[in-house]
Amino acid sequence: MSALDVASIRADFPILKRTVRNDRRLVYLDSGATSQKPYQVLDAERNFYENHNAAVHRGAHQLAEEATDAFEHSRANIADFIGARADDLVFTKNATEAINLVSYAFLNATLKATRNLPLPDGAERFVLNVGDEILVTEMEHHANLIPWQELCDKTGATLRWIGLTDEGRLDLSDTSLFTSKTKMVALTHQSNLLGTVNDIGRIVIAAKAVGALVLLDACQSVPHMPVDVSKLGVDFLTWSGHKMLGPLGIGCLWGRTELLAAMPPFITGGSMIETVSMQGSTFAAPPKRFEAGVPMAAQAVGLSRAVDYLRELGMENVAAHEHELTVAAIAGLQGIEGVRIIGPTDATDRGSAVSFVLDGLHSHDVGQVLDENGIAVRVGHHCAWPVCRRYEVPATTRATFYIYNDLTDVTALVDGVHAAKKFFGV
Amino acid sequence: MSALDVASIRADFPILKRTVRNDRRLVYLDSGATSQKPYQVLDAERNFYENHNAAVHRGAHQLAEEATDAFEHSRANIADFIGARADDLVFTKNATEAINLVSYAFLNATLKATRNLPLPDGAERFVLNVGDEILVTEMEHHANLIPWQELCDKTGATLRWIGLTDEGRLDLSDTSLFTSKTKMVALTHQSNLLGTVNDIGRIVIAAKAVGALVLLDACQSVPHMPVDVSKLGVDFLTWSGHKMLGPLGIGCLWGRTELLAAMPPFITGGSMIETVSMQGSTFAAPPKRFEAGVPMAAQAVGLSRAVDYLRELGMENVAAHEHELTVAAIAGLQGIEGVRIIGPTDATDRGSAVSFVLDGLHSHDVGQVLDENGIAVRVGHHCAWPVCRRYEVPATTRATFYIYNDLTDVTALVDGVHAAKKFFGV
Amino acid sequence: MYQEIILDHYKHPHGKGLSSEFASEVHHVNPTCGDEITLRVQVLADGKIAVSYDNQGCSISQASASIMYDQINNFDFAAGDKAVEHLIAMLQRNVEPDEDILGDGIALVGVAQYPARVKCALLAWMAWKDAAIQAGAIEEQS
Amino acid sequence: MYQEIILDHYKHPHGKGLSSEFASEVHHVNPTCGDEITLRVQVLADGKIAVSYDNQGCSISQASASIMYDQINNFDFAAGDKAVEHLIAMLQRNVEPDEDILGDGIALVGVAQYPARVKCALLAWMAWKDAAIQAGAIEEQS
Ligand SMILES: Cc1ncc(COP(=O)(O)O)c(C=O)c1O
Ligand SMILES: Cc1ncc(COP(=O)(O)O)c(C=O)c1O
Repeated sequence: MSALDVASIRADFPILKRTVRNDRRLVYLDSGATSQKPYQVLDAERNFYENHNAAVHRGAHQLAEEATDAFEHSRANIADFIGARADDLVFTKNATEAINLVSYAFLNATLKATRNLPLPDGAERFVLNVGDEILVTEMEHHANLIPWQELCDKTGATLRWIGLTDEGRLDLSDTSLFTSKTKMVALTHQSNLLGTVNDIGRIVIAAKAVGALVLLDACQSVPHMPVDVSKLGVDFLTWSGHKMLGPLGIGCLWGRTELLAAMPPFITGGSMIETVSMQGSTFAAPPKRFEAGVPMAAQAVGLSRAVDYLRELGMENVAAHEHELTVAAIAGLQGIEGVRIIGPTDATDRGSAVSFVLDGLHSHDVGQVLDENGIAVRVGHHCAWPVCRRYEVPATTRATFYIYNDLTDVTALVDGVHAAKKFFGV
Repeated sequence: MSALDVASIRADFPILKRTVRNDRRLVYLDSGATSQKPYQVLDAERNFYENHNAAVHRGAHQLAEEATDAFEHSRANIADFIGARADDLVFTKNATEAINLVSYAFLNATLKATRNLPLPDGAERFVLNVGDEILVTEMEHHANLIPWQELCDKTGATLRWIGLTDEGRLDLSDTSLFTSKTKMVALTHQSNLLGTVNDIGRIVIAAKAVGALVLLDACQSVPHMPVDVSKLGVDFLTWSGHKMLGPLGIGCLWGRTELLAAMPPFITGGSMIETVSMQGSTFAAPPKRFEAGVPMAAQAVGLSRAVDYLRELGMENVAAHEHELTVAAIAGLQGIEGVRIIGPTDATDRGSAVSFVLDGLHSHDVGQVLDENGIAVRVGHHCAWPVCRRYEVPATTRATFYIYNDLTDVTALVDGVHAAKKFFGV
Repeated sequence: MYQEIILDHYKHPHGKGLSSEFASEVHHVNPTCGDEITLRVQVLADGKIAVSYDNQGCSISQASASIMYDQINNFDFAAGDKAVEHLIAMLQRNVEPDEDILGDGIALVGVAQYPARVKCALLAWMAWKDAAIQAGAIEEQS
Repeated sequence: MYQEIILDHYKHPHGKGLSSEFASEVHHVNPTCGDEITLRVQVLADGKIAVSYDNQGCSISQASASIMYDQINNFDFAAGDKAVEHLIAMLQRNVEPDEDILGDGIALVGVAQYPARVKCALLAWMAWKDAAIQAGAIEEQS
């Protein structure tokens, strides 16, 4: 028995009523890329525009007040969802910007320190010296890799990384990677390609032992399992709204109060200032310091409604439901000759991203046949190209499950892969 | 006779049906901060979510194709609205990010050149040396000022600015501001506080004469008048969707093909890459190079619909309509004893932002009384604090007009200011 | 929001003008609207804090500064801080206004309905607290 | 999209394998899916361009490379480029497929319906053009 009532959930998602290619039922197995949106979220966003739309934090009239209230209430609600204080939550356009915001805090602090420019108290933690190290893992999404490559290139710091075992887990045997030079450890909570859920507790202990900060890319965890920053021990958490039933165009950065306070701004402009003159400017306290320009208030309201939706389902139930589908998908796919799962085949400490390759057939071709059958999966390197290199596959086919999927969808996937094999005669 | 049929336009805007404070008709005079949205735009965005939602440029299934088509079609349509090629239009979260993207191109090119890191061909144009100059004006919105202050601070370049005449126009008498050291001239097309429309042709000639690039902040022009980059002669154009009937959370950067191609990336991550390995990465061509992460596709679709809406009205008509309201507002306000308009009182080369101060009364108090009467204006420094300093006012009250305003709204404003005077006895 | 009592303070502010004797000076601004206050404090031998200020801004910020002067000039830190905290709580609608603590300040209760104006009402009081702390008023007292 | 003729080329590619004689080598990738091709060209005395390649990727990218080899190996730049341009136009649905120019390549017309796959079909051909230009094939010819 599933932990969720999928039939009634599906009724909330207008897009699931449409058919695709030759009138097939849509089997949407690409929620790892972006989730679909229930009408409740779409209604909340629309209600904002139709009744309260105004530029937030910029006006004294009634609409501006209502819009500001709605925006800040959303911030508090979303923060609460991950066990955080409202003031420690910064809105960005997506997780990618959130991660860049932190990497640029290092760059800007380093540049300003070099030139003796004013910096917030505590900014030393973000100043890099040649030889300092940033530690990532080989399973990172490009969003949590390239910003750090760029930062190292520009500052002379060194990028190091934790490798992967053949089973698709972090290879934590080489503890010499954590050194007194390590300033930041940036890693994913759940790999978007392998499905692996990392042991964050262990990483945090190793990082704290050497005085490094920890940034957790929670793009694939906040939507899928209970996440509580007050328990995780990390310093920064980043994720996107669009993967958790929320609108496109909004992401989140949570940071410890004292760290956000110590960071110089990234994007600068209106609403993030304290005083401005032609000669120079000073900046507001977080979170505003990091939210220059008119923000995506309608999207914050939509995301807040998404959070309520998930809270009502219960994140424990969401995780249990996905676990059930993951077990079935792994079993079903492994039953097909020539299929190799890239990532753990054991469903413990593992989320619902299931990637695989099929002997003799490129994932694009597998994906195309699935698509003809109404099954939407993602094919390619999933913005985690180094993982493909590590397992020496040019690309994988990936199915990802969410609250609106059920065992019928798993069966459709398995049948579809059989069909692809048959069609190409492999 | 007005150039627009305001009554039928108003019927398209759901929010205009609501009342505010003690059941007053909403007189929305804050479109300079953000515009309201017609149902056509809201419907377009919702239709995307309900029928085509997927992560763009990331999947091979039907939804992903439809979403990508919708996104790229929107790009082409929005680009066409300003006379540009689709590939030269980059989507950002707002104009503020768009301007920062360019300022960080300078920073990153400079840092990478110093370290002999790979840069795109032509990136020399973005490398700053100590003593190089960035030229802005005293009427810039913080979004087009602070990024350049920051850039100068971090690179050792010098920020200079064109001052303002008592009438609220650029003081172009001091031509010595344009020198061979000037690398970038960044200025606004229309001041969001003064309403002044700048003579861009003259600035472009002066900038080109010394080999400087020109960035035009078009936040207050693209929504309000015909703008054609093929005629303006500028190198970059930046603006926000939310001020032109579009959704929140989307902005635009247009740049000359060869300049975008020469710029290193700003925010890095997925979808902006060419190849990625742990050792290093290479980047895609523009516009993708500057659009890391899952983009705001639904908002692009909404903005594209907004562009269609404006195109149907005709931007010449929009400008003519606003001109009529501006003339009336200036006359009406000037008829009130103790009112001083901050900005040109002559409506030529002037848009519809009308700012004023009232002797003996702070703008917050004026705004509050107007709000009690259902009139939404903005009070404060309007993110252009240096302009307030220049005219020695702590703040102003600002009315801004758009397609859904009419002469009744102007009368309401004038009556409201009279009421404020009476209430405070000034 | 604009009660008679507030308009009175606004038009005829009490204690406006800077004293040349002071231990610390702060300059606070309300970035959304440009209200500004310069405020000076002097900690007296008995731990009482003498305050003087100059400001510009809206009726609420000016009236509130005038009331602040009436209420807590020559109070010690604990007593002044109690008033500041009470004002904050009142503006967040967490307590009923207490005239014994706030005097005319209870007339500011209407501001709570206008979140954008709360900062105006708090400006002078927060400046007082900041200046008092900088002047070492807390240690003096303990 | 998957016509018999394409599956044939995919399963039995023509000309796959790199020649050790070459004037220029390029490596092109399709970043969305990781298709890769290494392609070498040699400009012969008469201006003809000999091509060799090695690749990995999907059926479309591999079949298309095999067809490319059949069609334009030992063509001069103008003739090869004409085929490349025709293929692009066909995939953008701007021209009717011309068998005289594309040979088996006309079977790729179905790819036009799948925008995400157009890059797969073009990969080898664009690599050829790039390598030919790098090897100076245009100047040789003019
Ligand atoms: C002239 C001008 N420039 C820049 C901006 C910044 O736009 P946004 O806040 O949408 O980034 C605005 C509006 O706030 C503006 O009016
Ligand atoms: C693990 C992980 N990190 C980062 C990202 C980047 O998220 P976004 O593209 O929304 O910025 C994604 C998704 O694309 C992801 O799955």
